[in-house]
Amino acid sequence: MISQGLLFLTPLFPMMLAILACFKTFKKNAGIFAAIAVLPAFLLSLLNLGQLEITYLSMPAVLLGSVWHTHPTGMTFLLFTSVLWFFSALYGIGYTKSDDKAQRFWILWLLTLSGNLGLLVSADIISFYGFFALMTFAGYGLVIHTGKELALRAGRIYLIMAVIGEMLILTALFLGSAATGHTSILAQDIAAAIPESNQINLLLFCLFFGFGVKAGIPLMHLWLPLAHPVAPTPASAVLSGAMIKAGLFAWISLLPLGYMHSSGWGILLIIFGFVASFGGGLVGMLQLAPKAVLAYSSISQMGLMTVTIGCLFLKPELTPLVIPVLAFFALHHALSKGALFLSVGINSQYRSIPIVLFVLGMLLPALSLVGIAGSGIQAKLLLKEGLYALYLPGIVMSITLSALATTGLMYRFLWLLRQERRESLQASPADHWMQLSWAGLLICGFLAPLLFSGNLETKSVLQQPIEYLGLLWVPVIASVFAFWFISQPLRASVPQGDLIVLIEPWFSVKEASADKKEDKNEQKVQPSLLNWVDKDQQPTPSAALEIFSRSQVAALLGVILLLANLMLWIN
Amino acid sequence: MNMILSPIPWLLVIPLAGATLTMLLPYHWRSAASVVGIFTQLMASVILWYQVTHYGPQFYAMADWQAPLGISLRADGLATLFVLMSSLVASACAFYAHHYLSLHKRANFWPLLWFLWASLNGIWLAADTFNLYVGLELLTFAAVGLVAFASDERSLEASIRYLYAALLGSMAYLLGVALLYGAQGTLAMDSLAETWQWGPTTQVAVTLILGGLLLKTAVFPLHTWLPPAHGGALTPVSALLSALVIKASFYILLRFWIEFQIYQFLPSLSQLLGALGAGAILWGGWMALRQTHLKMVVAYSTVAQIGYMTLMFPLLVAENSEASMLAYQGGILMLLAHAFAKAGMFLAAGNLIFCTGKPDLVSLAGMSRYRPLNIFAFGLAGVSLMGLPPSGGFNAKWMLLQSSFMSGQWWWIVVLLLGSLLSAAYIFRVFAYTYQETDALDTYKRPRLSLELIALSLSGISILLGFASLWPLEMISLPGPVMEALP
Amino acid sequence: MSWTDWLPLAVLMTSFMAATIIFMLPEQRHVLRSTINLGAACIKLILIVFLIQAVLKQQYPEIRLEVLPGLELILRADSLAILFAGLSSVLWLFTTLYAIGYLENSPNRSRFFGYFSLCVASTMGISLAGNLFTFLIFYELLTLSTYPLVVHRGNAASIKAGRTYLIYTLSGGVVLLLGVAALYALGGDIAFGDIERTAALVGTWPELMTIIFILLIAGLGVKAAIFPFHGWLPTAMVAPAPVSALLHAVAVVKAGAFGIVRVIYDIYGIELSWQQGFLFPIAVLASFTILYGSWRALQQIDIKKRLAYSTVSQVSYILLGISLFGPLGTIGGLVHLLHQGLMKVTLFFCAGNFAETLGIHKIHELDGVGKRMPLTSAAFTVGALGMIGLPPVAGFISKWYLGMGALEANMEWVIFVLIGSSLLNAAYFLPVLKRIWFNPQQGQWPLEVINNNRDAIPLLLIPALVTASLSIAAGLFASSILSPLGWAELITLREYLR
Amino acid sequence: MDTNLIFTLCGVGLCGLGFFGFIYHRHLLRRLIAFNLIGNGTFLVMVGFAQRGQGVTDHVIQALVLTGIVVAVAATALGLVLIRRWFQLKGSTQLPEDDAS
Repeated sequence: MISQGLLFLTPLFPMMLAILACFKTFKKNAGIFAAIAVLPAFLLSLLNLGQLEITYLSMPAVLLGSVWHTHPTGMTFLLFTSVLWFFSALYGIGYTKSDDKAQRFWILWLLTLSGNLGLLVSADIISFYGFFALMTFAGYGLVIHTGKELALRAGRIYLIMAVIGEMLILTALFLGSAATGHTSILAQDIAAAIPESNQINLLLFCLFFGFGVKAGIPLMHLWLPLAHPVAPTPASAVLSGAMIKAGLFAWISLLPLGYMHSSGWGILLIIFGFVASFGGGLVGMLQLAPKAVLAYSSISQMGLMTVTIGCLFLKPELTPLVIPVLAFFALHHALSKGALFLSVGINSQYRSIPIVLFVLGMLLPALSLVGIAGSGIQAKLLLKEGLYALYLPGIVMSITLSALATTGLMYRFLWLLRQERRESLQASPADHWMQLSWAGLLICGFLAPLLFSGNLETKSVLQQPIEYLGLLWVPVIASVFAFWFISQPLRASVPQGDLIVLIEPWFSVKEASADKKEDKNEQKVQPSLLNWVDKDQQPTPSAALEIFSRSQVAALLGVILLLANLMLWIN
Repeated sequence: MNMILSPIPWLLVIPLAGATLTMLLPYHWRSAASVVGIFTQLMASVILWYQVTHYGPQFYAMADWQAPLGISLRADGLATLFVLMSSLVASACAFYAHHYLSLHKRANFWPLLWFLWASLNGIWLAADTFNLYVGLELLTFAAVGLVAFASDERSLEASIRYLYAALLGSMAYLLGVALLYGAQGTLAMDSLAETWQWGPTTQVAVTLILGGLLLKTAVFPLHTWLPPAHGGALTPVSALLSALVIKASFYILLRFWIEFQIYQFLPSLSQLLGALGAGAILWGGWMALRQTHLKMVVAYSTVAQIGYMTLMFPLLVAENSEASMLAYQGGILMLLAHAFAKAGMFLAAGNLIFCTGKPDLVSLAGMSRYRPLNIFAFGLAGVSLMGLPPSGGFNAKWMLLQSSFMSGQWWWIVVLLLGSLLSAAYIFRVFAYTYQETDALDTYKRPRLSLELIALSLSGISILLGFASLWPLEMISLPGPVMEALP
Repeated sequence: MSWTDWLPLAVLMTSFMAATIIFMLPEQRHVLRSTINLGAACIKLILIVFLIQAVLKQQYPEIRLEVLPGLELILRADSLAILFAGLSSVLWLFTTLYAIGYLENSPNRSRFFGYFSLCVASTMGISLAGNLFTFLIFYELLTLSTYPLVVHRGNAASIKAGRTYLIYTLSGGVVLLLGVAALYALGGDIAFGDIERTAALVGTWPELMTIIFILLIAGLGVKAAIFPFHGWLPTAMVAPAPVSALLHAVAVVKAGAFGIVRVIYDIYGIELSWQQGFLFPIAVLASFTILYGSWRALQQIDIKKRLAYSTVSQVSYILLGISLFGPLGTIGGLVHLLHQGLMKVTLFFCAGNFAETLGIHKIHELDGVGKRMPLTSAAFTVGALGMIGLPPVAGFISKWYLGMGALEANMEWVIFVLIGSSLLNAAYFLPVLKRIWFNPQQGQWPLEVINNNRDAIPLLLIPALVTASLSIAAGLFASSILSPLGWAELITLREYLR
Repeated sequence: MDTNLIFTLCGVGLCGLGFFGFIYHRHLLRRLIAFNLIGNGTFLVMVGFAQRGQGVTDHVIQALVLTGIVVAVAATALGLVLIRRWFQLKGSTQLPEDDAS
């Protein structure tokens, strides 16, 4: 009963608060609303975490017969989602103190939240799709909140990609429901029926790429490095920490994991995953903005999860084992990445924080992400352990090596923050909301293996020192490289969103002809994928080589290793 | 049956007496006398209708003088329907004229109207071809007089043209009748039908009669006299002419065509008549579209509408009795609907011209805003003329369509449909003018409500016919000479 | 003859009587006129409720009048009729309410509301028609009664639009008349649902019956704004907003689409149409129209024009659904008849509100209007999202069933049409929403009405909000029995898959 | 060739002559006279062609011709009135040739 009530409130409570927040009376309280909005979800996830018994709430009159449930995987997702949204909201209260558009921000925040929570408890694809769309489109408002040119551009690309994604998803849902013989709209039935579909490849394609937009798989990621950085920091945190996981969650719910074996799809996913993982690292290291580095790091991390999903196509029988691990990995990433994003905002307040705590706070999530501290250890170890069972050592090796990319990214991130601190002449005043929420998220991230693992067996580091050493060596090697090039200024950078700059002029069909006149006045800048710091100086081939030999060497190494691994594994 | 019991003689006597009386009485009494006359006429028509529907066709010989020298009258379903129609339309127009015309004009209007009415009834009820001639001539005189009544140059010119055309038509008809008599030795319709024999003389006679009647009906291309006459006359006169007068010659044509079974012997002629009808529909519609004066639009619309009625001739084919029946019923219904719709439309147009004080279309701007009732009346009539449902015009068109389908003459379908598009074009063109908004305030004259209501009720009848078509159709299907002669 | 048999006539007469009385009323009697209008709308709603009850009990009230030998006017309430009649009467109430607010202090109200009621009377006639002849009569009557509304403003543009409207609809009417007359010539008076007789006719004259089918669909397609015949719809948007609502949502285009439903299901029969291969070309045509309309909508800078092209596209969804052989497609098509009405009427109400309150006509003038008119903007957003097909707005439900129907009929390519259209819908609606909510206001509003910085006046606002809520409710509670979807399913079960 | 035929032929000739005059002339009076010619021709045809009984005059036809003559006279009178009025108004004896159609 309680569970059902909470289930009902999980998406609706934020929505009701969103409506309340529209009124002028509650203008001041909107931030508080955003914080308390996650309560039902949080309670629900705590109540049901690790429980095998699933509570259903079915509403036959709603939509096409909505069913909401407390799925174990969903509960893990719900947990970190609610935690992350909670702290981000608190952070946001401080962040938006002097923002005159705060009310709109919070309304959209609540709506996005409602969508994000709702999709995690939906058992039927219709409400799932609805909440997914709600999250996507309300999220647009968060992305362009500042209203600046950059944000608008990012928003436009976000929207285009999102709509394309939505359409692919809709196609997949059509085909999926048809695969059940038009009898069911429950995600689990569809996942089970997909192998029988006569459009199976199209279906899988649409599912993979449709949700891949959210999950930032290569080619579908174009919006992500643009949108995550330009959003207000709390929104970036939830975008990169929680909402990005919606794609993963959808894959877990809808892909026929455990129902079919397909080496083709398996390999495809694995390739995409590794390209994301290493490519994201490579490009991320050539970024100029700290949040963009984090965004690429998200792409990179999501790549690992994609690889894991791909592996399940190869060994379907491992699904029950691996899925909880994957969920835990997602939890770890969400909390760590959220903390990292929040620390971008804290960065300028370093004066008001004891230096030890500040350094610790900055380092901890980064180390966690690399996999050598906090929840990262358990996550990585569990993942590897799960994948060892696949008897695909190449993949495990590659995952280990991906820490290379992560380490590089984290160095780059911390370096950029340091630059920022140096360049800014005066520090911002302390804001307790922001600092407290940052700290809270850090602690949660650190304690996650203890608090939030549910019935997943997590062993402490002390119980498995050797494995821990296995995690250490790659970051150590990477550190050596990193120390070598960290003092060198970057000679080249990749624009945020990489490929998008090539595509953008090509398909930017602007709305209607009214805008055409404005366009003509703009100077057309030839877009290029690599921007040289010194524009006048044409890079000689040797200079280009030099750049690669110095700063990007780690990433290059990673790519080579990846290729080597692939060869090994294919043989 | 003696004179007192039968309404047939009254239908002739009352209008003739009315004509004489109203000529003699002082001005102020003429209207009162006419009102009495109108009511007795209406009553007589209704009684006739009752008798015909209950006791079958009625025959009557004036003063018991039997044919061939006497005037014999007969009332079958068709004739009764026309009597009723003319009674209704003529009374409406009479009341309209009473309110519309000045005292002086009104006083001189009455005798002409009564003559007109008498000759119409004479034609509807005539049982021999010569009486038809007399009726036609009388009708011409009355009509020409009415046209000239506006007493300006245009109407005078129109009336002279009308007179000459009508006289030529009458003479051709008379010559034809003379030849017929020479060939067949009788003038009575029924005995002519019985003894009918085709020969060179009969053919010449029929040709002459048809030509004369076509001229008088203003069938394309013999229509040129019509628009100036109908468009130039005073409003109630225009209504009478378009609604009733041209129907008279058409009625004779129809009687000849069916009762003497001309359609059986001259199928190519019927196709020719159809072609003329098609020409009328297209040309009349096209010309109506190009007029700048409201009443001329309506007058040309009459030219086009005559074309629709003419279309029934090719559809009366001997081989397909069902198609013929449909064509006959559809044609009559078309005629009936046109009578009411056109009368209503002319009266509404007259009201509009009265309001703006100008006869042209451009000055109609704002009418729809300030005089909506008239526009509504005009519109209702327009609906029937366009053949849009629900209206008598639509039902008629529907039956003609069905008949064309059944007899396999698809080309008339094309004509019918094109024609309705054309008529829609010219009628909505008028509407477009009335809907134009001007800055002008309501400085227009306001016709008396009774004038507006008369126009509206006539138009309304043409719409109601859409729902009550069965009633006139049953009427004309009562046993009678026409029904016997149909295949 | 039980008393329920008089209900269809009563439904028709309520608005017809209202029209007559309103025509007679002097221009200044505003209150009385509004009372009559709303009273008639409410009475009609109540009558419709009675009709729904009767139909649920499987009684089909019917009244007949013979107009020509062997030719009857039939008014009959079956479930399909109720679907359309219910939609029209609900929307009529709100559109009337809206129109009263919209036309406050403007001239010619007597005429406007008279024809307005007449228009609804003919729509009722169309929905309750029991045979093609009756349908035809009211179909033409609808053309006639909408013309004065289209040219209501009386300026050059609206008169031109009126002419275009007439050229299209009257030509369509003539083609339809030809088809109907030919069908009657072949088979006599065929009541809706008497598909066995048509089947026999098709057996005897297969070519002729195909030609007749084409004629009927082409004639009806003009009002339904199928591709080559859609030109009048965008032109007619110069009419006042309530009229646009009427054209786009309540009556006119719906009449066309409804007619096509009748022809395919109740004259030819779905199975026969399928066997004869009639459905596929319609599906192709509808698909093309869907994409074409959306594409053209993308190029418009005028709000109402964009909405108009959106209608072109959306109405073809209905046709698409019908042309998919199978119950799911049918449900999708039928339910979209209602859903599109609700959503499009909302959008037009809102467009009218923007125009009336701030003088906004062009899309680029919408910048920042969300702050100034939040409720109208919210309603607009609901409508737009519904058009794109996002749950829980009703548009999604239709799209879902259409997609399912396409797969059921083994026409996978239709999915891509749906997806492509949704993409285009998103492309032309989302930027508008962005302008409304996120762009800052650019300078002065074009023509602001002084109303203390409020949203539109209540009479304009409430209908928009109600229809917006209804379109959400229709989607959110789609599976309840009284929802449009429930009714569409009922029809499908009861009538077509007997 | 009996008298009846002569009458008939004369009548036809007169009709033709009248018709020609009616079409050819523009002067209104001439046209009216031409109309009278047609009328007279017609009456001749009636009297001549339609004689049925051998030698016995057919009184029916005589009655008809009588009526016809009366009607023709009335028509002529009406025409004269109109022409006179026209002459008073316009000072012309012709109709304007620009056809109104």
